[in-house]
Amino acid sequence: MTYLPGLLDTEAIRKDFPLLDRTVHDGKKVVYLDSAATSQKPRQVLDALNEYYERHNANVHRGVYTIAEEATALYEGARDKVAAFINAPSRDEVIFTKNASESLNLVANMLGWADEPYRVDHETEIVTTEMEHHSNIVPWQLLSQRTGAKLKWFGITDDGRLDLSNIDEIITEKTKIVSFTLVSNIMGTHNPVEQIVRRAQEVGALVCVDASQAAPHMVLDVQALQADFVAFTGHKMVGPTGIGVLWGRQELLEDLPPFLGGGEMIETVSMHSSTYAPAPHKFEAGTPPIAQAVGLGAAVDYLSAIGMENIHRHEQAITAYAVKRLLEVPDLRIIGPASAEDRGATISFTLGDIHPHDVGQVLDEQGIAVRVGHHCARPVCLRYGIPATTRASFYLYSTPAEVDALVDGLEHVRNFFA
Amino acid sequence: MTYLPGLLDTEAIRKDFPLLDRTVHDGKKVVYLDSAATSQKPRQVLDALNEYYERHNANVHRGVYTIAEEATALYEGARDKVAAFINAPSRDEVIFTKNASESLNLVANMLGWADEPYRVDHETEIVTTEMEHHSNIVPWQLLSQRTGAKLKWFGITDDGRLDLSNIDEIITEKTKIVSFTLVSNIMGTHNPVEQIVRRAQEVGALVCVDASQAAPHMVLDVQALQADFVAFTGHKMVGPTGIGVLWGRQELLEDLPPFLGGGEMIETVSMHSSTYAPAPHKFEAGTPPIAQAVGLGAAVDYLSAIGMENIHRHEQAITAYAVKRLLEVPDLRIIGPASAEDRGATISFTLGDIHPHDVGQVLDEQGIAVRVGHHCARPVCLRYGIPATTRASFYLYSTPAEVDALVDGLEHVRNFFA
Amino acid sequence: MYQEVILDHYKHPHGRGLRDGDAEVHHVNPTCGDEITLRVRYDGETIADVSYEGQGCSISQASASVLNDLLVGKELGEAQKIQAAFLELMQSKGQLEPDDAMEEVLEDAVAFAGVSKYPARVKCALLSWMAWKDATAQALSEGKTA
Amino acid sequence: MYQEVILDHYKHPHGRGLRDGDAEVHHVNPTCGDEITLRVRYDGETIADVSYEGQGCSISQASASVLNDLLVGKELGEAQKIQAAFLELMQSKGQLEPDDAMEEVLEDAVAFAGVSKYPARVKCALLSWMAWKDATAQALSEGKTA
Ligand SMILES: Cc1ncc(COP(=O)(O)O)c(C=O)c1O
Ligand SMILES: Cc1ncc(COP(=O)(O)O)c(C=O)c1O
Repeated sequence: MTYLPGLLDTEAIRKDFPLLDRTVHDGKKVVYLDSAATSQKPRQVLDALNEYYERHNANVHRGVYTIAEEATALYEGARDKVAAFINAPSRDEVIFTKNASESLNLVANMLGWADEPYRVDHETEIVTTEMEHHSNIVPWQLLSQRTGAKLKWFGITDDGRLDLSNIDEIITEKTKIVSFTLVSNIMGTHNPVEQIVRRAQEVGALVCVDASQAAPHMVLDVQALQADFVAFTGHKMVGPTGIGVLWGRQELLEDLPPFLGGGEMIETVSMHSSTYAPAPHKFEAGTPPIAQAVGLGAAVDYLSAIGMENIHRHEQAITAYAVKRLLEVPDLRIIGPASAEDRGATISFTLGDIHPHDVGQVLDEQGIAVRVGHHCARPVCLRYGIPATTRASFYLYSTPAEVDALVDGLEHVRNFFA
Repeated sequence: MTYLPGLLDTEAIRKDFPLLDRTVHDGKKVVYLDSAATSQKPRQVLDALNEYYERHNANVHRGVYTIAEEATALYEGARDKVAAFINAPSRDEVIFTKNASESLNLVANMLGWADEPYRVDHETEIVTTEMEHHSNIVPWQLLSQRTGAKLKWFGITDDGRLDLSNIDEIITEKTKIVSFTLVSNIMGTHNPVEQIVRRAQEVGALVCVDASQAAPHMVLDVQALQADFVAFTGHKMVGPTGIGVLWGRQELLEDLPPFLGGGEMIETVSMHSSTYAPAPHKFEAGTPPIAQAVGLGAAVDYLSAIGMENIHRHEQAITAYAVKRLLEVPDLRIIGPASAEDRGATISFTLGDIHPHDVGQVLDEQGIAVRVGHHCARPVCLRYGIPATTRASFYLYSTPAEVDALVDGLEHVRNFFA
Repeated sequence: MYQEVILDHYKHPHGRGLRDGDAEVHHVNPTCGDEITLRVRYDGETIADVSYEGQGCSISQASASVLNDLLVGKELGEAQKIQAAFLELMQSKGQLEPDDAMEEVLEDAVAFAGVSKYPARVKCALLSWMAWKDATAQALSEGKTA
Repeated sequence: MYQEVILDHYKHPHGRGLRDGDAEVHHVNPTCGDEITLRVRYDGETIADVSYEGQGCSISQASASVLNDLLVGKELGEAQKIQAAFLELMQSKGQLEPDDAMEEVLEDAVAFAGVSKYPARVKCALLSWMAWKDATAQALSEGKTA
């Protein structure tokens, strides 16, 4: 077995993840290299879900009976855990949504319906980047169409970094909001938050950080980021599907209008008018994803017990090894940073002119699960003039042996289509 | 044991629901009478969730590897099950949301951003009723505020029915949308769909039916309803939290604009513009609640195996018995229909001038879980000049013995505060 | 949680009814619909009256009655100490065992210790206290007290 | 799923390139970014040419090549039957065992039977066929065929 400094005890960790024992195609053990799409779930998270449903299931916030009090305590307790995980100044700044996409749409809609000074309208500008997941592009396109605000974006350099050379022209006095990803979901690039935040603050623009690919993999400290909003999603960080988070600065959440209306988000309702509960409840209409929040709380506990710094170190080791080994494969071209510096454990590549679909399919026959396509970041593919990439992404349970399996698999793909 | 014709074999059914074995307050068996807030979950649904996470967990729609194909088949298979459950003409008319509240907000927002002939603007009117859950009031208030459309509503009669005497003045040529609940979540009232739909069709208004309290309890046939949209929520129908449904007529879903933007809902994205996938995907931005949809599929299987007609009959029997027994309690006043006709298994009441909070608390001490408050239907409380009610709601696992426990418990409450 | 003292205050509330005041507030507990309208009257630094009307459960009603008992006639500073002590007790999640010192300050209000175990009811107990705090701030800002 | 026949068509596509046509369409498979531009030319009821250009996986490329083989020279009605048969095969989820009758109609295209087991790839195989159908409808509506 390949020894790399910084690796976690994956043998122990993998025992927590039932799916990693799956076999496909007549007994081939799954090599799961698609954690950037969604992570696998440890037993501890599934236990928390079952425990919730079997013993404490009730609707939250409105019951005086024991089980309802328990359910409320579990749900709100999950909020405390998430707040601590991201070092939020206040638990009331943590809003539960269904996924990161809803979180980002929530920000866009709040700003569209806001009063001054936050209001996005036809005299203002919105800034994003060419490196974004569609979920951080389309909400802003919709907002731009609906308000007349101009949408601008940063381009990407040849080696997969944000091109900030024209930052002063892109972010101007007209900019109301700058929304960008902390870590690219297609190239793994880590983006320079500080420089963008500094410029945004200079012109008085708000900053929204899409941390969907960061929260699972590194220490996420919303205070250190100095952003105004931070969005991420539970299913990529060993949590359940159906739960996302939006963190927002308290005074903004107080000032901004609600988005979805309904039960739970109100203070008082009459047919003529309604008033709204304070944040975070103002932004949580209807019965929330209760079990999923509880599951996310358990996920955060799981990650914290291992330690986000240790997870990050593990992934850095794996990434360095994977970059090195992949570059040994003839005709393989990495799309994005071709080193292990300032990047996450997500590596996209092309393999000669073999279409990624074919690469993925032939790898699957060997039990290797990678993702192929545009990875919901089609502008990146357009930028590099390619239809799609093959993407391998690693997580705390990934091993050097799995990197080796991938490299062997790619050799087989090349022979197959030669 | 009280024998009532039409009862289900609750002894067998209750074995499927682990929570019903819970005890509280030093060994008191829980008498769960809050299914209108959320239902308990059978083992079969929890098994489906675990099976999904342990063996088939992957992101959907985008993977060519085996597990991703399995996850997609499970997720889309759940859509087939739900479509069959509500007799939808096409599976593509079933949109998964996070809860009924999102479903209703989705309708309101589609209409707010629509082109003619659907567009809601300051020259048009929106109709709802005084009997709605806040989730079917606030979205329309927000739409009205944001577009200038006038919000109108049907009142309620003294005995808890919709007052349709002025239907021709309420629903007019200006009406674009009529949104009302099929079954009241506070009074249990079944509303006369046909009459409302007929009038709406006369003036060319769309009809949205909030079936959150209907789908769990009776045969729901969207074609028979003749509505344009039908919303409901998974957690009230033995499904998981974090999943809701919006059914909409295909041609409407084709014509209407998207709401949330992001991954999954697009056809193609460039920085300059995007096109959208056909429904239902157009309305499902981001990673959907995959496991929760699978769980809802299992819930629908569970309910269908027992039979919605049988469940309805069971609840009718329980309701008739409960109404009769409750009316024996001195000073008890039922808010809503005081008979078992045209009503569901949800009964609200006041008990002299003992505040519902106190009623609920003292019942809880006996293990009896009822809900107290305005049940997210504050206009109903205002209508009857009461601050709150105590609400007992029954489901397929409820027994006559639990009705008896409630009645005994209420006697104890009366003595306690006498 | 239903101590005899609480039930007594509920059944026979002290100082209920609206009388003249320097400031009036209306507070609502959105989860349950409990409402209170409360007025404070100051005589210099001294609380001359706290009058109130409202609807709500035994806990919120009894708590308003106890508040009237405890605060009327007190100096503002002392009243604030009592309010802080009550708040601390209610936020204790049942972990605070009232001792003699606390009983000295809170008198009948120590009976609410048990309520602190029930998060949904804590708001009921605090409703009138929050209203009092708010009304006092209002009276202060309008310069009604010294 | 990668039958020798499929790989052959992929490596040596038949009729690739854009030539004159009566109608042109551009289709995209949004899940994977496969694209095809396809033209049809009719000579009365007869398909005189199907020319195409595009990028995509072996399945979508081979499928376009097979389509060119099968449809060029056929009468419209017959071509539609072939298209329907291919569609049925692709939607069979691996349940349809190609028999002689089917092989008669679909020739090389029966090699795609295995692809029908992979829902994500079915769209790849159908991309050119859907484009052909669309282009034909367009040509028809413009009265280019008899
Ligand atoms: C009639 C009715 N409509 C809508 C809702 C909202 O459902 P959810 O809270 O799941 O969004 C509920 C229940 O809470 C309800 O009873
Ligand atoms: C960078 C980034 N942003 C946003 C999202 C959207 O997350 P979700 O699909 O959970 O809404 C994803 C993942 O899909 C992502 O990788």
